[in-house]
Amino acid sequence: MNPQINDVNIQIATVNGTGSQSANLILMRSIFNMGIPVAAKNLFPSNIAGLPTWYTIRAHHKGYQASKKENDIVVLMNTDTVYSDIRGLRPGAVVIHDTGMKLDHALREDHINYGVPFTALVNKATDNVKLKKKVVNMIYVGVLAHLLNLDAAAIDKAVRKQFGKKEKVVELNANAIEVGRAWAAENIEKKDPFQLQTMNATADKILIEGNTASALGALMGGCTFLSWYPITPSSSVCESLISYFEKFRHDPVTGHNRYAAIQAEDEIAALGMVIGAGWAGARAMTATSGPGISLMAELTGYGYFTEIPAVIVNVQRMGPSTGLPTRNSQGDLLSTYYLSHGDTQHPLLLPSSMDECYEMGQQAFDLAEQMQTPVFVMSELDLGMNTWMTKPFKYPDQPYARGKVLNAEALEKVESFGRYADVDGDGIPYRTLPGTRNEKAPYFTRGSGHNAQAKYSEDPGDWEAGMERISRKFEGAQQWLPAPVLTLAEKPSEIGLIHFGSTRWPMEEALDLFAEQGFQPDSLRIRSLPAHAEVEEFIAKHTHCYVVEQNRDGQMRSILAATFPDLAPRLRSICHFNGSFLDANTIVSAVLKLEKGSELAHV
Amino acid sequence: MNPQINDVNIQIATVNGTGSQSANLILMRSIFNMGIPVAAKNLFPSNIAGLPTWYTIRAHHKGYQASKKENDIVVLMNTDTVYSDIRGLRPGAVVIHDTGMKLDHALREDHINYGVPFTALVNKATDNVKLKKKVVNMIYVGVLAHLLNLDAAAIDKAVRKQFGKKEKVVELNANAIEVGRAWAAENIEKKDPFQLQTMNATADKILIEGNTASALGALMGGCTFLSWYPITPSSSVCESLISYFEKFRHDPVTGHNRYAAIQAEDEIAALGMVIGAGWAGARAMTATSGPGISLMAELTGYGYFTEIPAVIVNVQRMGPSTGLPTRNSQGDLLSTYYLSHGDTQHPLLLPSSMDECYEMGQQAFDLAEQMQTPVFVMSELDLGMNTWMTKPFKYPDQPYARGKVLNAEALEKVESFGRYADVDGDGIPYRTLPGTRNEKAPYFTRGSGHNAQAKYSEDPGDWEAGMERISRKFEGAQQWLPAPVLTLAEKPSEIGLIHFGSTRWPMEEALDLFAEQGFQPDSLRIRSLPAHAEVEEFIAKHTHCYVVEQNRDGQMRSILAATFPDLAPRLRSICHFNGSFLDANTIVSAVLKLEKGSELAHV
Amino acid sequence: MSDTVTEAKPAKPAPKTNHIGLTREDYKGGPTTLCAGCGHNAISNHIIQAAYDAGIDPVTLGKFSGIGCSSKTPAYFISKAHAVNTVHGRMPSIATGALIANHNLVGLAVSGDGDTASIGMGQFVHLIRRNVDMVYIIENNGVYGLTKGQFSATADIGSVLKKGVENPFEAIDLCGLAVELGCGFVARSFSGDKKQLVPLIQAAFSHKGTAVIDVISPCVTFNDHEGSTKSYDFVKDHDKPLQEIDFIPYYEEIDVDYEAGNRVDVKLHDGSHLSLKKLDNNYDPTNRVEAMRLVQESRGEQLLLTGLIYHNPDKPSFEQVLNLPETAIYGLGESELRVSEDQFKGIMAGMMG
Amino acid sequence: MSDTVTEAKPAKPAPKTNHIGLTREDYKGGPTTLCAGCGHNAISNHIIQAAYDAGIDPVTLGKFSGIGCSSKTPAYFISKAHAVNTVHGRMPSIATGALIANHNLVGLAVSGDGDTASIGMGQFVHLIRRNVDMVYIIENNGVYGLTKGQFSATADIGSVLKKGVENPFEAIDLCGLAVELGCGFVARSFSGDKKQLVPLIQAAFSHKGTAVIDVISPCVTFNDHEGSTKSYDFVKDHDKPLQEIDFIPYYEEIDVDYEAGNRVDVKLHDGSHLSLKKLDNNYDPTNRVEAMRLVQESRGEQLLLTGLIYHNPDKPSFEQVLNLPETAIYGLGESELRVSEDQFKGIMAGMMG
Ligand SMILES: Cc1ncc(C[n+]2csc(CCOP(=O)(O)OP(=O)(O)O)c2C)c(N)n1
Ligand SMILES: Cc1ncc(C[n+]2csc(CCOP(=O)(O)OP(=O)(O)O)c2C)c(N)n1
Ligand code: SF4
Ligand code: SF4
Ligand SMILES: [Mg+2]
Ligand SMILES: [Mg+2]
Repeated sequence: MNPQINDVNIQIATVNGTGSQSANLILMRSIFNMGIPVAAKNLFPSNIAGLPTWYTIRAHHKGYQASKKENDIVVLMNTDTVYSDIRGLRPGAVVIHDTGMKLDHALREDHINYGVPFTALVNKATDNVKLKKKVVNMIYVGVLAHLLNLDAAAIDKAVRKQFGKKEKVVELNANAIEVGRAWAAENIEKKDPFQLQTMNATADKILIEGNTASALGALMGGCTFLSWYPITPSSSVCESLISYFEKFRHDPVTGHNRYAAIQAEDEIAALGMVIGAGWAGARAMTATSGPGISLMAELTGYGYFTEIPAVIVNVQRMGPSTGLPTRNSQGDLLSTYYLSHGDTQHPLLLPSSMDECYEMGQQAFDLAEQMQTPVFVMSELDLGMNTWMTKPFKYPDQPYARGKVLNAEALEKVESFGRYADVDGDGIPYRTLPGTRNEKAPYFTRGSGHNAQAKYSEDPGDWEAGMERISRKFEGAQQWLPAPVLTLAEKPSEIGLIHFGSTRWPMEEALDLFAEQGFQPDSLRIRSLPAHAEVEEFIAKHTHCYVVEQNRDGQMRSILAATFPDLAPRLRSICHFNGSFLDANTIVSAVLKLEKGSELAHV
Repeated sequence: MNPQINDVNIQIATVNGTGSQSANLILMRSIFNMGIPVAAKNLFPSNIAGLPTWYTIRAHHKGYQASKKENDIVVLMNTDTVYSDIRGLRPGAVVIHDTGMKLDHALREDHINYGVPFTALVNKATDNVKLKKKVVNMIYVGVLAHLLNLDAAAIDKAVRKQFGKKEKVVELNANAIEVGRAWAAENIEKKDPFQLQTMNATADKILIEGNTASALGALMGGCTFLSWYPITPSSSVCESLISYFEKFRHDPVTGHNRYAAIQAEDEIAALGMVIGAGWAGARAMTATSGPGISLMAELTGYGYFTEIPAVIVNVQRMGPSTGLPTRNSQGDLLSTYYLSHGDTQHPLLLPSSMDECYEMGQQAFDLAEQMQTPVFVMSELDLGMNTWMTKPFKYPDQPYARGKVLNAEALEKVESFGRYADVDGDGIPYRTLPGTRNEKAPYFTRGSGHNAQAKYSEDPGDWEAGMERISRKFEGAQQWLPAPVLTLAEKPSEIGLIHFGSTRWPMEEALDLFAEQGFQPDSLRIRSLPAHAEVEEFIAKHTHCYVVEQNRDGQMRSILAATFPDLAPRLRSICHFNGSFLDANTIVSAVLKLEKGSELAHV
Repeated sequence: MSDTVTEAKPAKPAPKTNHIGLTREDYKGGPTTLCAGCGHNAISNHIIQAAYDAGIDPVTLGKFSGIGCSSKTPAYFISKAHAVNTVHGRMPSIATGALIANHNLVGLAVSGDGDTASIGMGQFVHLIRRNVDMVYIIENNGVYGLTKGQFSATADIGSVLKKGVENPFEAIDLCGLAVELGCGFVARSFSGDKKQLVPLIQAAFSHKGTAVIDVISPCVTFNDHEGSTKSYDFVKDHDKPLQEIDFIPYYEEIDVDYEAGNRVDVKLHDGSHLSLKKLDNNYDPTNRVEAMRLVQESRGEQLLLTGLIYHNPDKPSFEQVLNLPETAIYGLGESELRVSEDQFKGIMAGMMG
Repeated sequence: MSDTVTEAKPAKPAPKTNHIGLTREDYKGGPTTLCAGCGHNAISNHIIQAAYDAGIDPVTLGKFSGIGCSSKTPAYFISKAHAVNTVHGRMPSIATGALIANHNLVGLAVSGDGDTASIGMGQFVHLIRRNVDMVYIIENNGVYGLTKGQFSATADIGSVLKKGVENPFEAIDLCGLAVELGCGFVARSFSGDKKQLVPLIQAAFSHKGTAVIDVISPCVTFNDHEGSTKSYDFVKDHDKPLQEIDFIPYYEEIDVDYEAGNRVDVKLHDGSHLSLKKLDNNYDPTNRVEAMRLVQESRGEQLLLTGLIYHNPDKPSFEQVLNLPETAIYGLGESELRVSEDQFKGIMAGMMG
């Protein structure tokens, strides 16, 4: 048996609310501390405690961040799911189970089974009955430490990171890990090939969740106003931002806050407040998920038509309706793009990485103020709530782009001010903020028909001109939206792959897998809508393109078909929509099946 | 000067809230009573009293129902708009003005100007100071009666229709008309060519507004539950339906009502009640317009995913936002079609006529119950609030199609019941109603993930299967949706025109105009979405198709491009979106401009 | 399995049944997925008990809820009834629709404080205004449990979250609000007080119109610590019961001893009675002005008034206002609904010239 | 026109100005598009008068409204102020955002009974809960004027529409509700009562926190007939003023004669005073329990209580709760906001292994 080094996919099956999260983080961090790239995916239920949860840690020398369907090692801590956990496992995989569970009839001979007497071991680790439920999870960390050859210092660092200055807690848990490790060293005869060896691939890296990155983006983007209504999986964007606010925007001397964070009574109110704040000149945002987006429909159209900046982070979860609040999806594209009645269309930013959650988290404010319109950042649960490895973020080197605002001074110099006049021919009007001390400043904002002077108008010409100007504004402003990222194959290819958001990671891995099979398509990652001309060019250069996305209806494909109708026949849809994190093999097999009519990869 | 017989377009410019509506209806009905086809368009402001209003009556022997941009006769009753009313008028048109207005410097010599001393005449007609403001409008009816040679009996009938049994009112108004007529006969020297002559084209016709037709459809479609929130231009759907309910569903003996009509606190509640009632088994509906549709987003997705029947009539007005509440639009297609987060898509019915408002008003209930999903009837202000001439409606000859409901008896016979099980392979599950006395009946309805048994499930397989089944349901159920209507040119044509809704009328007229110019495209009127295979066939049979629609963004074109991507390159957009009622010339000139690069018709 | 008895088993005692012949088992629900110790679980049990005691027929019951831990609970009681778990904050409208479409249903709604007092405030107010005939239980823990413990609008001013955040806003008092809005049945209780809550729920079933019961229901995971005013400890210390409550269903003889002056008898719509033993005050739950005063005063004193706060049996319920026929409208078909061909022709004729 | 005076004109008397040197003209708005005689038009005039009298600087004023005839009115007064005419029922949230982003603005909101009590109920309640510093005037006519006269939720039970329809629901009493919710300034008035309404609006400007004024404002087109309880005639007949009201602005010496026992002096946040001459009762507007009682009792008697119903100056306003700095947050730039590079590196470092 050849050792398989620095390439292992470990899944821990637990019950939520039992404290396994600490153990899982320690395990992941320990690997990371050994310089080995890790990726973690948390598959948790939509309740608070007592239901099945799966935490998967993938360590891979190449740094793959995507989920992998096949587990190499499973740790079975949840009685309710052992059967299906075992059933789904490939031959040769490792099963770590509790000898107390009496699973003999379920265990399979084609697996490598390691029974661990968890109860006996946790009894060794602590006498405190209350703590045992939590501490038992450290035992499997210890067992894995032995099996995979985890570095002791790396573990120690991870434990300290997890429990900080609570020395007693550190000790207790470190000890429990040691109990597990020692027991395994003594009792387990290693029959599996999985091993970890120190590398140097993580020294300059951080571990972060996308929602924290989004919050950091908002902080650095000059957001001063947050209004939100809790909803999974977006809540932690707001909660993180509030923590940053409290830390960096609170003046301990005066007791004043250079921010306002408001928990609204619902999403309608949340967006209403954001629009009000944007109207008054603040950089304002909210974050929400599907149901919240639906509730924001009316006010989004209001913002679009009155041309008020607003930033809305949509951390997408699986819909329709309440759907699967803790499962990933890219299913809100169409409804968000066309959100609200009448002719409307909104800029969507499509982050794919921690970096982009951060960067777009800043940029959204520039865009909203430059374009004077609500801007949506379409994050995803996968990005937002999983821990990702990434390079540290760049400290911003640009001032905020605050768009066309006329202050009292500037108003002095202009002959007249019309809120919706297209002075510069770019479709973008000037605005003034309430409180501006100049008699030209005041205007009347309304969602009903208005002319260039913001006066009420039902005149067909005024209406048409206003709506055309808004179209023009969008066309011109597209230059500011993040351009797509092109990955060209070594040789010219006739086939293109189009993707966006979290699909980036399985796609990058899929490209490697394709290459192994001698298939080398080009690929393009879309980073914003409306789609850039580069997207059109890309499609035009390929006989056909697969649009790979995580929804049922091929929503990106629909938008591209509507945007570039002449190229629509070249678009083919690959849709993944069961809520599981997308993996490379699923893409590979779907593409190859369509491409060659044959299924090459096992999915 | 050749007389122009039974082809005249008369516009009355007034101030709203001044009672001119009665005069205008009498004028229109008088023409109708002479057997001459009429069409009326009311362009009114979004306030209650005091702003400009234009009422246009078109009498045309061919029965054209579309608006015509060029007026033949204008009656200037509004001081505020006289200048622009005159400015917009073609040479040779007739201007009827109040000599009291002192317009000499505004009147143009290329018009035929008839000055009428309205004040003097109304003083003759009544002494009652309060009534004069209203009665003065009858004077212009009288003047026009003389000018156009209106039949006295026809007028008399119209006056009686308007004022019913209020004999004194009838007398007063009839007398005022006579005052106007007599004065005109004596003082006006007719210089214009417009004349009306009795025909026999209206004997079997009715005059009705689309919202009344929709209400009648709901009544005949077995609607028992209405919940609504007032909004222009949809309110009169509900108000008419309530009148019908009161008349036909109130049992005077018991005092009971075989209906429930509820004024909700907003549109969210309105749809919530409808969904609740639909869940309980009632045929339930609401009617609203743009802002209401946006507010209904979340619950529409809930209805889609829980598969509860609901009927929503969207009488479209100009958006985005509050927009122009009293102007026509077809601007809600995209947002309604994709309404709500996640993968959703809803059946849209697209009535074009009074007949279809009525028929689809019924059919929507069958569809909603058969498909178990919210169904939208996309009416328009033009249809809903204007008076149209049409054939009397057909009394229904079919029972209600109530879809798959298992009652206690039926449940006895089945082995098991799973609310979301695809027993018949058509994607449509069975449902049971609360109160059903059978122990298999109860199930738990939820907008969160569920399996075929309606049990809570986060299982990826359950989710995927459920969502795929819903797709299948939509595919299969399309057979029930109204098919498109094809109008073939005499000779095979390479060019197709695609349209829907109120565009039908200017399009039919445009086809006549095209023919006059030797251009004979085929045309197809779409009557529902998702689009039928016939739409695909039509596009496929033409080198290119113009999609003519009343919105800025070519929303129908976008939907068709997304639905039939292979044919998308053949679609070209013609968009009218200034809120004015679309006329044939606008279509003709837009098509010909694109078609031949030359502008043939004056718009 | 065949009918043949193969082996003689010792005869089990027949399970106890209620007056419609059902066992308590017939009212059970699925297994809870809430946290162990959550107040909501206790309330589910009290609902089961009350429905069993009252002899509610599960077939005629409709269960309604919004979104939240609390709103999940209808899955954990009375599975033999139809249920709708709606969207967040909009349950009142869906319940209204269902209960008007089929007014023979008995409506039982469970909501949370977030679901009712935050996003659902508008619909809650209008539900009461319409007086839809239903029981509306708020499982009030002062936080959003399901989204991990943010303050809700019923959190008391000054109460503190686990991580130390203090609530700066005056609480919305759903009972005070309901009384102000003229709700005909307003009660407050505590998830831990089975003795008080079960008869209150029974009485609510017997009330015609909207019956609001605000039940303090501690969230053990996010709001049961010191500094919380919705914790088990705090509630136990600040509970001020208005009355001792007995419920006498319509199908039982009234055999309670009326100690004159010490008890108030509240007659309910269906003929049942609540017998209220007054505690240390002379509280009359039918006096709206007094009810309001007491609610306000106890609020000032940080006391948690529990019991029947206000009762007015005379307000017509929504179905009465709508004059619905005996056959619920959902059940009407062509024969009852369709306008005759003659009538239809009449309508058409009216639209001719 | 040049500056040169070409012809001697008789010197016009300089127009009267208020204490910030503006004329009444400076507070005017565009021409109304409402019906002649509409109560809302009168209120616009009273707002102009009050703002002029109070010396509100239009530059610092923000006007807010929803959708409805009433909500159109901000276009008809004080054109020199910025304004947002929002969407139906959601003005409170937009005003909240604007007034927190720039808390130096003076907030003045106008809404309708439909806009506030129907679709806007949720936001109205939560606005009060947060105590956003603003004046909130409801132009209450009991109907939806702009959609042609349907009943609103403030229509009284038994009141009748023109076409004969009778309202079966108890009215939502926005003042009762506001008091129950702890609003610190609750008043009611009548569009026709300039003498009462102008000082109330002035006082509302001087209050720190949400000041609600419910103004009965007859809709002459749809709700001014017999059978209406919001008609000019009905209101005149049923008006029960609580007090005679004088407003003494902070910049004027108090020179009102305090007839002890007959007048109550209400001190407002900015130092202004309301001097209330008690009428036939001994009403104390600072007693919340009493306020509630009176509101309820007068409701029972079909009396329209007008005047200052409740006042509590001590509740912190939302901007105070949020501890906003003197420079409003909208005005902060990179220098005040941006975390330093070192701090940023610290954040990054904390996320390393
Ligand atoms: C429109 C919408 N917004 C937000 C959410 C997220 N959400 C789910 S439950 C909940 C709060 C529930 O609080 P409460 O009603 O008090 O119930 P509890 O969990 O405390 O019992 C929220 C905000 C949602 N499901 N839908
Ligand atoms: C979401 C939405 N629903 C409905 C409407 C239609 N609408 C406009 S004004 C109005 C009612 C206004 O009533 P109120 O606030 O009392 O104002 P009033 O006209 O009586 O002054 C309604 C329902 C709308 N504009 N938006
Ligand atoms: S989180 Fe709180 S409310 Fe939710 S189940 Fe757990 S204890 Fe109950
Ligand atoms: S309809 Fe009524 S509320 Fe509207 S402007 Fe006219 S009188 Fe005023
Ligand atoms: Mg709660
Ligand atoms: Mg009103």
